[in-house]
Amino acid sequence: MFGLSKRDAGLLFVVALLCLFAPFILNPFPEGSAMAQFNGGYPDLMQRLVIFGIFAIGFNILFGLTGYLSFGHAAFLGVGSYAAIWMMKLLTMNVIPAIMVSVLVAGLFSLLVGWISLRRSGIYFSILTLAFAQMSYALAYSVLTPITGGETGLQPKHTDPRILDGALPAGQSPRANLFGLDMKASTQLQLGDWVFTFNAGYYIAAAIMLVAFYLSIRIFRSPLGMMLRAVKSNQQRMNYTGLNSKPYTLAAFVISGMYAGLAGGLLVAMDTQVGAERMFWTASGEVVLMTILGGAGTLIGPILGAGFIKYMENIVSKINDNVLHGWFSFMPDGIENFMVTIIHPFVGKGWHLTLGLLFMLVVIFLPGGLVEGGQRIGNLFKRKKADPKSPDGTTTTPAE
Amino acid sequence: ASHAGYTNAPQGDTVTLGFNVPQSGPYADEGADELRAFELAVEHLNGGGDGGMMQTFSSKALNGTGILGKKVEYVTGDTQTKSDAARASAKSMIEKDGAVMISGGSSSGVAVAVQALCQEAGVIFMAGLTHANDTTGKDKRANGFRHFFNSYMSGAALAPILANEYGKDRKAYHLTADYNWGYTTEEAVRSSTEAFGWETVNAVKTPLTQTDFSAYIAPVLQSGADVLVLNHYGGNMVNSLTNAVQFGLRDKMVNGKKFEIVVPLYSELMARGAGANIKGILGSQNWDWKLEDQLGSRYSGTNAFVQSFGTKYGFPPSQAAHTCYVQTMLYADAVTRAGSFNPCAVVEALEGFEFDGMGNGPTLYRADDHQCFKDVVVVKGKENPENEYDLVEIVEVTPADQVTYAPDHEQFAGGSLGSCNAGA
Amino acid sequence: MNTTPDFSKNANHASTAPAYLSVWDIHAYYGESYIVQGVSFNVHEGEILALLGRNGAGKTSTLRTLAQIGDPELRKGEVWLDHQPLHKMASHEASASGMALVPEDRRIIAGLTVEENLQLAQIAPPIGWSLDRIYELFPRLKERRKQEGVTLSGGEQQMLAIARALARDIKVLLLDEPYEGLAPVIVDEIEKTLALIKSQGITTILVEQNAVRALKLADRAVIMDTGSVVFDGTAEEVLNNAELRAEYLAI
Amino acid sequence: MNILEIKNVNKRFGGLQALGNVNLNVAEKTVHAIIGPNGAGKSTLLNVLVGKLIPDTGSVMFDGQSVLGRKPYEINQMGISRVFQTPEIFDDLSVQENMLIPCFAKRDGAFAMNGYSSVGSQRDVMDKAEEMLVEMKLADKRHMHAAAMSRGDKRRLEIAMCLAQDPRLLLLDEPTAGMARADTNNTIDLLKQIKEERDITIAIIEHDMHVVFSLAERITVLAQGTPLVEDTPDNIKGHPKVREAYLGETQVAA
Amino acid sequence: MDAILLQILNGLDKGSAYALIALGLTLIFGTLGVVNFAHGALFMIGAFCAVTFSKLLTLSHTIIDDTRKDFLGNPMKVDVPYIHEFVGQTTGDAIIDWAVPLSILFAVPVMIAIGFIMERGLIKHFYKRPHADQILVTFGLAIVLQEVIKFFYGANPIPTPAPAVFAGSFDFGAMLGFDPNTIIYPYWRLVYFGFAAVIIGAVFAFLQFTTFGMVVRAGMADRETVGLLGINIDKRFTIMFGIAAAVAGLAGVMYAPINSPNYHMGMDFLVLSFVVVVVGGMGSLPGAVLAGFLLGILESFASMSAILELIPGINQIIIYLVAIIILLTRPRGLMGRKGVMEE
Ligand SMILES: Nc1ncnc2c1ncn2[C@@H]1O[C@H](COP(=O)(O)OP(=O)(O)OP(=O)(O)O)[C@@H](O)[C@H]1O
Ligand SMILES: Nc1ncnc2c1ncn2[C@@H]1O[C@H](COP(=O)(O)OP(=O)(O)OP(=O)(O)O)[C@@H](O)[C@H]1O
Ligand SMILES: [Mg+2]
Ligand SMILES: [Mg+2]
Repeated sequence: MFGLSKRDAGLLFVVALLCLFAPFILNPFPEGSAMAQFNGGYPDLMQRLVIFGIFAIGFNILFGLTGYLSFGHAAFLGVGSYAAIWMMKLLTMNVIPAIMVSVLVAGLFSLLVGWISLRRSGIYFSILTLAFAQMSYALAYSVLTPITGGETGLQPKHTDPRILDGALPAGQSPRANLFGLDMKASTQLQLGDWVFTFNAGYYIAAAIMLVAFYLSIRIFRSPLGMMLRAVKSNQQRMNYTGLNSKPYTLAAFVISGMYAGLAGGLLVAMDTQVGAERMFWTASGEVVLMTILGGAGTLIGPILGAGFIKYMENIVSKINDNVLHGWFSFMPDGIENFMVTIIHPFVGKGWHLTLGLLFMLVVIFLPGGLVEGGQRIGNLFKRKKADPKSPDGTTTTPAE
Repeated sequence: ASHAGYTNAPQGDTVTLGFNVPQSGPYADEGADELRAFELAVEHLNGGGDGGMMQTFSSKALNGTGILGKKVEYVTGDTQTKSDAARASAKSMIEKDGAVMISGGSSSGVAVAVQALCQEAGVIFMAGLTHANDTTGKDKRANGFRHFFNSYMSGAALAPILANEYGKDRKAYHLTADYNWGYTTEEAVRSSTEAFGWETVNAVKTPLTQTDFSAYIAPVLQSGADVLVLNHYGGNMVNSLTNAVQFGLRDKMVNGKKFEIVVPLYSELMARGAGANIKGILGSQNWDWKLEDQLGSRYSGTNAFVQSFGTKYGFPPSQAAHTCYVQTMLYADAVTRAGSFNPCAVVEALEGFEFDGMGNGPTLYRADDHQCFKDVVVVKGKENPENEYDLVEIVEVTPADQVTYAPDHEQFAGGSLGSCNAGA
Repeated sequence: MNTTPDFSKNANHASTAPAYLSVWDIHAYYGESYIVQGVSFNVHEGEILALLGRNGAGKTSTLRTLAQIGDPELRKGEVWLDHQPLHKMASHEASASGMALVPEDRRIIAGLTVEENLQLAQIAPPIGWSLDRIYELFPRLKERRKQEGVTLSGGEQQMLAIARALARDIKVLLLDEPYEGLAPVIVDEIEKTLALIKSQGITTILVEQNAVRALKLADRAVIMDTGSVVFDGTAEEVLNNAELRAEYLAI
Repeated sequence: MNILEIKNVNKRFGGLQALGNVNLNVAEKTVHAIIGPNGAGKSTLLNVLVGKLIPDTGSVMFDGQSVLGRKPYEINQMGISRVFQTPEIFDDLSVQENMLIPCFAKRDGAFAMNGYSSVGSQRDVMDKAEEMLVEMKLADKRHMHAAAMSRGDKRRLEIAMCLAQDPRLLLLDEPTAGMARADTNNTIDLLKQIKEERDITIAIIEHDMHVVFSLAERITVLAQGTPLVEDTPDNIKGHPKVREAYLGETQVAA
Repeated sequence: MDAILLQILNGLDKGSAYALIALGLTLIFGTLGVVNFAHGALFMIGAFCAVTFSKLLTLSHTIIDDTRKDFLGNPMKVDVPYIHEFVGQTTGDAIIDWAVPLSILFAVPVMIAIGFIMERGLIKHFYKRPHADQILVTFGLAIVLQEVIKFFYGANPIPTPAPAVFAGSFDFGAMLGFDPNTIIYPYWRLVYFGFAAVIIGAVFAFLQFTTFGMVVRAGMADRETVGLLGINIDKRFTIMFGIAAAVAGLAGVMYAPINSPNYHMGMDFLVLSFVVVVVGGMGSLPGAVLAGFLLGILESFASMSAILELIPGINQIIIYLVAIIILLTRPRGLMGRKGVMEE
């Protein structure tokens, strides 16, 4: 199917189903119930999940395949975002030009950064990319304020020229759209106590994510993908086999830069604003963490990792003491307070603590990231193949 | 939440407000204090506690039965002091929790970003601590309101007092945080001090990420300046001030005058972070918990608020807490007076609203830019603080009319409110 | 700890025990791959044992298990050297007990000079030959002693790896293909060295593809195939048994 | 006709003259062995040929073109493949993928942006790789992780990878070191057969005289960085200097 | 001229902080090959050792002073430090005043213990794991450590002054014959500089004049073989980790008076210290120290207003720009060793 092996097509299909039904899957709890706090099926979070999924998928093409650990990928995301918002300010609120230009600009920028940084490998490469990204951030925050909006970032305004769009009706703010379809347009489905929201922007982003994911599978299974893994394994042998490893790595770098740009453009399409923090090193670090957390070099891992981190950030950070008391209100007061005291440090303003602990737990107990966790669960259900001597037992299939 | 003419029209007998404050990062403590104030405000609105400033507030619309009879509930989120995270958090409040109003925040970048979001989404934004001119200047929005004062006001309030205390013949050296807020603050302080005859010998921009300012402080004396103005906030300010004092600047005599340091924007938390270094240093504040005690009943409301905050939490509130509390009350009051949660009705009720009894003396929410105009407090680091909450003393209060500017003032030019958006 | 192993379960070995080095029913795994599948043999003090077999038979894995490297992981079985239970030790403890391995890929340590590579062997007791004595045996190393170890030629590296083992006071020397990559004259030299080592009472296990050469030097031979021992006897027996030679050694 | 002409090549490492005035010609379609004591500079010479080292002076012509100053991959694309002294393979890939990579390099050149079609769909390359795997008796290890192979197998794989490129000049640095006797013999046969079938030139470094004398048509003896003699195998065997400096007693007997 | 001299002095001082932080990192990262994102957190914990120690010294009991009123009008509570009761008010105050230098005694065992626990309990299992896994686990740890500190101390900086005798600054200008006040230098920073020099010297001496350094380097290149040579490399790695943690912690303790400690100060320094280590060259202690001083001095120069007028914003990017230039011209940074983390 689609030129994919059965297994890959299956994976794509599963991801497509997950995307399609995300509004249901992420909203398992009825509105107003204590557990509704854990519902993630609102447009903004769903959009973020797929957009950061794209970012991580792209990053994984570079890091997962070639092993080159870029610590500056947020710069490409940021540059993509700035390009997109300028398209919206100058041309039109239609997201198509914004997204296309963001991919293009990020691609060009990553070509430049990659071309220079790839002169070095290993940690030296990482620090070069980091340096470029930090310079981009610092400049965007300060000296380039006229172009980037600096601290306050950029948002579309009434006063922007927007030469392709007509004048806005009074009281309307400029809204990102796809040929008139508002990114914010949502319909809701009420089933008993459950409310599910279907949002235009989310489905557009999810469709793009599926395409991005499909392309990444193709890259993984292609000769290019194999060459990229060869780069990681033994560059020396590669060069003595008549292959020029440099353009291969650069290709991976630019592709992943374009994915980052796409993610940046989509972020703007869904939420029309850009701030320079998007390029700070912690943002670059975040995509590294997403990829490793999910399982670097696996197809689906980065998406899982991105989802995990963004979900934690948006859901756990909102659990305050008030909510905790609500949860345990059925208990006697003493126990209720005790429970709240115990959990309090880990939620709300303590959400980082939970995140840090989970990072450690995952990497300690699931060396291959969340994907490995999934495999272990899968193995529980499968009949154990108990033939350790079979050659397959010793193989590590690098993908998936 | 379904359609009712505007976004998140409250259903049933509750209304949800969103309190979006920094809970991680350098401003987490400030965020925590804001949150305390929000919780207190909700308690008071719902009829709990002693009612706080509801008793002193000149508008008597609120009566402790929630807002328009609906019990007030709230959700919280972490802005991380990043505009992306702040918007994500605000969006989840709007999309998931059905908040009709978002408040809070501890930086101008966040305020501008969230304000723009609220404009698009069709909810009201009641800014927390944001001091850059842009929030109600080039980035102002119809759905956004700022109670806190701004850079221009700081400059206008400080300049006469500086001229008075340190003389009109002074040479100032500015260190400015290299981003928007820094630029506007420098510009404001510069133009207003220069108007009093001060000379600006140099202005150097320092990176936001700088932690050690020695390289910037050391050349100050060489420049012949006799005043150092630190246009820094938060950690930047704590560090630059600490460094400046370490270098012994405050013990020097230059041009035959005692060297002085000025910090245009003060905050209690920064003062605590800077410790003894803050002693004797002038700066401005939006409000101080000692106002009513020291300057009398013009600032009524202050004591009522301090009393209920202090009783609940055991220490006096910060100006960030105060502004958040007031913003919540003002919103609730506006809804009540308008008789509707519809943002456009709220905007109408707030625009041009004059009130008193909220701790700042008579105050106007100006219709042209949604900025509050009120007295500005000029403070000085206390020489012998009695405890860690008593770090500054009030020097003087600059009356509102001296810090009022025309809506089209050049430091605020370039934006337009647009019209209110009620959303879906 | 000084107890002798219990060989009663295995009649074959009961007759030869107690040996100097006893390897009893060891099973070792690389991760989940089961590689050393119940290997047992004995070596007497001062003996040279040739450990032979095809590529992939598990010779290297067996040596690595004896040296307690941990990869492959010894999951079952016992290794006793001079009444000490090596199977309970970490590799550095096994080394302190007198076990020395010259690994097949030499494992010269990058970033250290030739001399530092040798000094490294003399940090932890017990210490063996002095550097002077080593340089006497391998003048080539003395010449190159300031050079970084990994830039040595292949043969020079092999010398260094053997020299490094001798720099420690050892009881058993495990040699994994020591002749590989060495010029014939040097192989002759090393053979002489091995004889010398033997004369000093050091026990040697020699893994070598050049079976004839190895058997000529060795007292006894063990042949392995797919992770288990298929022959255990004197070197002469192998040399005289054409069938065995053809089947497992192709000579 | 000489396919390889090395003239006056010098290479110093600090105080060590690793190669001193090396002049050496390799005739097309022959097997040329380079032997010599350890540290004689044999591997260094190969490093010069494949572009890993740049000599201090001298010239190296391959088929009339200079190889000096070219990148390793360019030299390889000219038709020179090398098997290393310690196996250099793609440890993290499967055996099959290890085979595929040189086949792609042969077909597509130094770089091809082939990121859309799947590897499996490239039938020609798949078939060629499979053919080599079978030929080198590695077919049953196809899906094995290359790192997990024993050393003898790794060597065989590396030879197979080089052969898959159909090089015009094959450089072998101790290809049978660590290989079981049976496999050594097989490799000798294979190399002979390949030489016949494909008409390639082979330069081989070996310490195993059995291999050298079975294969080589000409032998150069290198000692301390300089060629000592160059001659036919029979003459080398009898050469007293070579016996003394290199072969020793046993080898000649064996 | 004096302006330049001043900036060199400044740079030396800033550089000594960078060098000291990078030194601790390079012991773990450059030498043990573990990408330790928790290093900044160790630095931060060092600073909080000083905070904690001051707090311990000022541990008080509360008495109620009826003569004074607090902000709510209730009787004032006054804290009296126990130490006043033990050693009297004057000695007590003197000890409290010297809290920061004294807390070195407290910080060394604490930091070594943290280093040991961290290595034995966690990092040990990660030597053989990919760098990516090391990043994830140490980053997680850094967050956890940070949050723990935040839980107890809040997010606000906590002023931790140096002893009063070190207040103020020394006038180099006057000493060298320039106008007074042109080249001044805070006393505490001179102390920091000297302290950094001592620590750097001690670590160098330990690694240079003992075989310890060589063994650890060898162990990093090839643990297996070093084990075969009878060396218990695990133990040495643990010790190395302890030393590195102590160095990081001491850098933090002494830094506390310079910038009031806050819970995220480690993250602020983290990226910078990685840059310093890598620019210095992986695996090279002198490289890290050299790079620390070099970047410190360049940063100081870039902050001069004459230069800022010429190239606006250069102070924002100078470190990264220099890092890029150095890494492009020298493949392994200033003094890096071959083969350390190059792939
Ligand atoms: N790290 C590893 N992981 C998994 N399997 C391995 C590993 N190392 C070796 N093996 C497998 O173990 C078996 C025995 O290998 P070993 O290296 O011990 O053989 P050997 O007898 O030394 O062969 P050679 O003569 O080629 O060196 C082989 O099938 C090999 O594939
Ligand atoms: N990078 C280097 N730096 C210093 N010396 C080197 C370097 N590379 C090789 N040498 C030295 O050059 C000499 C020749 O080395 P080379 O590897 O060419 O020898 P060889 O003939 O291949 O020997 P062998 O048969 O043992 O592999 C050796 O003495 C070696 O130590
Ligand atoms: Mg072997
Ligand atoms: Mg060689």
